[in-house]
Amino acid sequence: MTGIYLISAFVIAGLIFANRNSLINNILIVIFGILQTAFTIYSCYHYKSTVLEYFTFDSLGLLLLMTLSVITIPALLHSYLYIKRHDETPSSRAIYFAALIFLIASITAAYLANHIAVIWIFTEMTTLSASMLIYHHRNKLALEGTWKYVFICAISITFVFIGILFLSLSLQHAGSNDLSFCKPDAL
Amino acid sequence: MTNVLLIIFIISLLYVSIANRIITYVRVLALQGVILFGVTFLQLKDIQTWNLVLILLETVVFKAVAVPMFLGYLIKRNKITRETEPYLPHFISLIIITMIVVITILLANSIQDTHLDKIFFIVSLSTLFTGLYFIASRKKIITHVMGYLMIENGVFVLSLAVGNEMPNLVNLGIMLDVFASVLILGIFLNKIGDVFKAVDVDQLSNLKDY
Amino acid sequence: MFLYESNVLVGFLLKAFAALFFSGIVTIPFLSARIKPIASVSIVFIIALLTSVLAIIGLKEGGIEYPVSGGSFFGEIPLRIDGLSAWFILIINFTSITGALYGAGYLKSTRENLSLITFHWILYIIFHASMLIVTMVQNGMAFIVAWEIMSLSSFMLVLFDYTNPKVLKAGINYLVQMHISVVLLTMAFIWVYFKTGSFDFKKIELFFGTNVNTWLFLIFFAGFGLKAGFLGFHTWLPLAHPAAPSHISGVMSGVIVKLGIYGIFRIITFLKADYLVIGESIITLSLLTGLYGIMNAAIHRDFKKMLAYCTIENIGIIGIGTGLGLIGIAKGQSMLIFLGFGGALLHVLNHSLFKSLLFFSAGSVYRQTHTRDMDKLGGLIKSMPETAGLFLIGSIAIGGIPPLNGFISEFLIYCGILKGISAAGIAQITLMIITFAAMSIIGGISILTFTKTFGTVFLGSPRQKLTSEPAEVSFLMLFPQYLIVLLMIVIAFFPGYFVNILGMILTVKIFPNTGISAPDLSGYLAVLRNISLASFIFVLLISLVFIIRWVVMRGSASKLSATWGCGYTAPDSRMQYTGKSFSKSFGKTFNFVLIEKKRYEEIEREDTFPETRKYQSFYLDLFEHKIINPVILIVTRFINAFQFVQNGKIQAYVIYGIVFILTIFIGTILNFWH
Amino acid sequence: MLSIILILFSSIFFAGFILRTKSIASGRKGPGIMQPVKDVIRLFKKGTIYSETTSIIFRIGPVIYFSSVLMACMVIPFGPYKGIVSFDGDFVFFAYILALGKFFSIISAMDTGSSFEGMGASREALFSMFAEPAFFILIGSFALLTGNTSFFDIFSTLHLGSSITYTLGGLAAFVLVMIAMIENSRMPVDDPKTHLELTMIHEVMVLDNSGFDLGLILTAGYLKFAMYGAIIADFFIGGLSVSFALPLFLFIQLLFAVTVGLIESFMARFRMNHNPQFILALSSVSFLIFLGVLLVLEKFL
Repeated sequence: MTGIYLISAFVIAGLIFANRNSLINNILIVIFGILQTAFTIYSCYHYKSTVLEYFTFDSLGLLLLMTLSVITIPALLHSYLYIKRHDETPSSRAIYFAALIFLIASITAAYLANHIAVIWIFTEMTTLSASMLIYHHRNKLALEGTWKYVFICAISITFVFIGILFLSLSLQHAGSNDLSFCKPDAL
Repeated sequence: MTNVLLIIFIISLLYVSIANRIITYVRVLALQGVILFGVTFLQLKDIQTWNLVLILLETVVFKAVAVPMFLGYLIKRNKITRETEPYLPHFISLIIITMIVVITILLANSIQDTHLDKIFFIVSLSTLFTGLYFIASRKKIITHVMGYLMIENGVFVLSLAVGNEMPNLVNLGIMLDVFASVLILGIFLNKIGDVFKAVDVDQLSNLKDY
Repeated sequence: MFLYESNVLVGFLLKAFAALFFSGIVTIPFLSARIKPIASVSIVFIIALLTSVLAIIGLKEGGIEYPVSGGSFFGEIPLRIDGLSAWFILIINFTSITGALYGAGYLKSTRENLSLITFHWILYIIFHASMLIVTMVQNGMAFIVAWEIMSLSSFMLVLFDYTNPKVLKAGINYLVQMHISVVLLTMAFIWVYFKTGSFDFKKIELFFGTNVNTWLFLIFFAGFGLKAGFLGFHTWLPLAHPAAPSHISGVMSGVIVKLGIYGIFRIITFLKADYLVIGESIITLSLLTGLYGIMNAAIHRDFKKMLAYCTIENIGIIGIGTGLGLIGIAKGQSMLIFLGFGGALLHVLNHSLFKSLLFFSAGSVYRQTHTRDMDKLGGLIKSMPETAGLFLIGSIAIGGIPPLNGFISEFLIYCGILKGISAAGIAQITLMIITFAAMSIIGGISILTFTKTFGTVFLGSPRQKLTSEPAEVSFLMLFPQYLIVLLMIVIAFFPGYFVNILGMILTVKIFPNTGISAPDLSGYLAVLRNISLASFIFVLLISLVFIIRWVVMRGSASKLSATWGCGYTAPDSRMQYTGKSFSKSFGKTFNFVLIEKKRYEEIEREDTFPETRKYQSFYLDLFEHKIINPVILIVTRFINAFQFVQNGKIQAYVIYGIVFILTIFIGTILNFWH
Repeated sequence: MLSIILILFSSIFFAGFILRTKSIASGRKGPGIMQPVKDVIRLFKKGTIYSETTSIIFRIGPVIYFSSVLMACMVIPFGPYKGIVSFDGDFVFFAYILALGKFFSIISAMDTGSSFEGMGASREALFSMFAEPAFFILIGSFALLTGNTSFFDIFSTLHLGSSITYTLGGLAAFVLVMIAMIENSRMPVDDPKTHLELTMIHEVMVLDNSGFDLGLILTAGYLKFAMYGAIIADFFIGGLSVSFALPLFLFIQLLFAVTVGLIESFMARFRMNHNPQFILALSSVSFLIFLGVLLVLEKFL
């Protein structure tokens, strides 16, 4: 299910990006909303199980995921209304929703990941998609905001990477080589 | 030999601290790419061949050639003036960077870890702080980007220190390099140069709390 | 320590000292104006002679102990003269004698103001005696009293020119800072008293043996450091030194400041632990002190202020030596201990010599020209050749340049650093190499400073017309300076003797406490012999080149002409490079330490024809203006909030009393205090 | 004793080689190798003109400057032979005796009361002050490496064996070449051959000197070059026997002279206010040599 969720979320994002029809767009958004909800419910039933080797439904992840899903629905709705009221062009609308869905899916994956490197990769992806969202208006202020966001995030991600390196060093010191949070058998 | 290369790497930091022209920064970044290529070649003996080839390609093609060329293109395209315009005089920059190196030496010594090659640690940490200092002390946005690239080089050096045991971390580092550089430079190329005519960071201060 | 409990000679000398001191103070006011200086100088001289004999006995026998009854208040005051005291006593005596001689000449023109002169000479004697007592007594309470007398008498000596408001301000600043020092020292002694039940210095050792060393040492260091002028504690020096008459500045800079060093040394001999951390912190602080002092010295144009900052620099060098010695104790390296402490103590002597020499010759310049601004002077070497020569010798010596004495002590410290490099952990190695570089840069800046001062004051042509034509000063003022130069040359060319004495002092004083056996000095004595040999060779070389020059140039023509002005036909003496311009680029390079302020009027749009304008540029002390003054400002503002309490109404004051009494009363009734 | 003879010998040709390199690089034939020496001899024979402003300082300045350089040369060893003066910590003496010469050359420039010479004097003091720590850190690092503290002991026990020590030797040679250039106020810092307004350090300090005194100052300059050349050579010939060391010494001196000539031909002078940071960069490079020494000594764990 996790794999299906991720793949379909990214596929939906891709479809929205490619599509220019407003009806199909809305349908896809609704599908994603349902998918997100369904996945949340699914994960609640698989508490403490590990899937695809790198994802674990642990309690912290679940809590955050539920919060995310609760926010997702009004966020999608609000985005829909906002885009509609501002008479956006189809292409900008497509980019907006694609980025939004991409962002939500990346956040979901980052919450559930149990390996620090995987989290790090998904965090980078959130940076990418969020910067697209910030640049939505394409004016001078938006550009400034995007630049600042991207630059600071890039530096912060670099620091996270340094942290991972240090962690791996100290793990070597302790005689281990594994960067995941919890062993599957510990659950 | 690795140590020699790394010492040259630190010299490049000192050189960059007193450089007057932006093009010198670009050249130093290219030089650092080449040095990293050499270090990778000498250091990563134990990993798989294709992985090593990937890393080597990344250092030599991406760090030593592509990014510097791209930067040079940016400077030309956006008509960035050639002076570096630091907030602080070069003299102080030099003192500060020397201090950074000295402090990292002392810091490195205080760490009791036999797994860590100290010279890698010193070089990467001083590069990291130098990059941060660059970002903090230079006026132009493009020099910020260069400071960031320098930080990445430093991180890459650190990842090489553990590269033999965990090659996937080096790969991650490369991913970070490509991702962030492309993102940042892409934004720069497409937008900032067009929208803001004179690219000083002072212009990017409209978003704040009033 | 060899005890000399009730030696007849020692007792006699001490009693003679006391008798002479009191009789001198009493008789001086009744002497005629002509005899006053002679009498005072001879009293200072005889006191110096008596105490020097004591010091030499102390050195020879390894220490004198002579308990004096201090009545019920002090209890028994032990007078101890060990090697360390003896070294400082000898330094104090030499500088005080030369200072008194120079002062007798310096004050000749102010003879009409009789009461002022009387006061001055009485204070000078008190000052000299109190300094000697400070180095002798080893009872905390008596020490503080002597210290206080010394501070007060030097304060009043600074105020010689009391009508000048600037002098008054500097004097008050000095007084306040010295009392902060006294408070800190009192705190430290009381702490020891509470822990051990005695004011005797020996009990400090007991304290250090049973408690954590760092904190008490820190208080002592702050107290003595204020006197010595370490960085952060230095702000009184550049104010007080220019304000005082030159012979007083010479003695103050040469000796009083060194008593701070004496105190720190004294406490170090009692230390029992934490040598490494204390040593490293002292080195770091001293490094900054040295750099800061000399950087400021390089830019100031008031030559006495310049000398004051230069004193701060030399304190830094002494501190570096002290820190090295402490690291040596921590690492158990006897050679490093010797080189560090020995270098520091020798530099104490050297600095007292060349700094008083410089202050004296600078004083001569001031006496003849009545200005301390070097940019108003120039070409004085023609009218005051001897003073110029003396100043030149002092400048070379203070830069630590061979073949003069400054090199010897700096060389010992350099050797100490080199010793320390090869045997410690990486943090110490790095600290050493930084110290090494900093010492060299200090040397470089001091060359810049003194070429600037000598060049602008004595060389070139006069920059301004002076009110009176300067002439060479009297022999009475020159004689003590020649005396100092003589001793300097002796130290420079025969350092082995002094190093031997230092070795003796350290062997008795430092090594027994630490359990480290004394080093074999023969290696370094050979090195020092080599240095003096090299100096001789150098002197010979110079004379040889001179002879060759004389022989070659005998036949050829030589003529006088105007300075080559690069084609400019109307040269003016005001076009010469000034002190300000000489150090301008230096000041600009280090503008993050040296704050330059400019005062001028901008040319307005209406000013069609520019009139004569004034442009002024001066430097501020970073610590005073960026750290101390803002803090004082904040404190003042906070305290000003309570101004309403002091409102000048008598009723309010009565009410305060009533409120206070009521509080006590009610509090007692309600049992607040139990 | 051998070392001072060698230094004197190479100083005769040094300036000639520099000039020849420069003229070849600019496509000219150039004067003979001995021309600078002939110039000096001609100056020795000439009469002198003194400024009316000057005092005794101006007359003794050049003599002391020259003697100090000669004295400093005496400290330098040659391979297996000690210098005339050699003791523990003699390099401190070396640096400070040079400082004495500088002191007198500066004040004798101040003695003329000329604005130009004051400017030169001020800059000479400033720049040589910045160059001091580079030299001290450099020699201090090698003292740490070899555990000895005199020039002779340092050089005779210095073994360049691994790649890192060669790097250190190369860096040290670079720093010393640059220090020599600064001490002589040559190319990257100052251009001795330009017009007066542009030549602002050493040459402008000696504007008023003439005849024998000027000859002494020029000779001292050549000696200084040969002296630094000898130090650089000593880094590489320390352990060798005389038959190898002697040609290598002369070769390194020649190489140094040619390098100086090439630098002067192909580099532009820095802006005056960029000089401090350049000179301080030398200290930072010396610091890296220190770091390298720490690596060689395996002080890092």
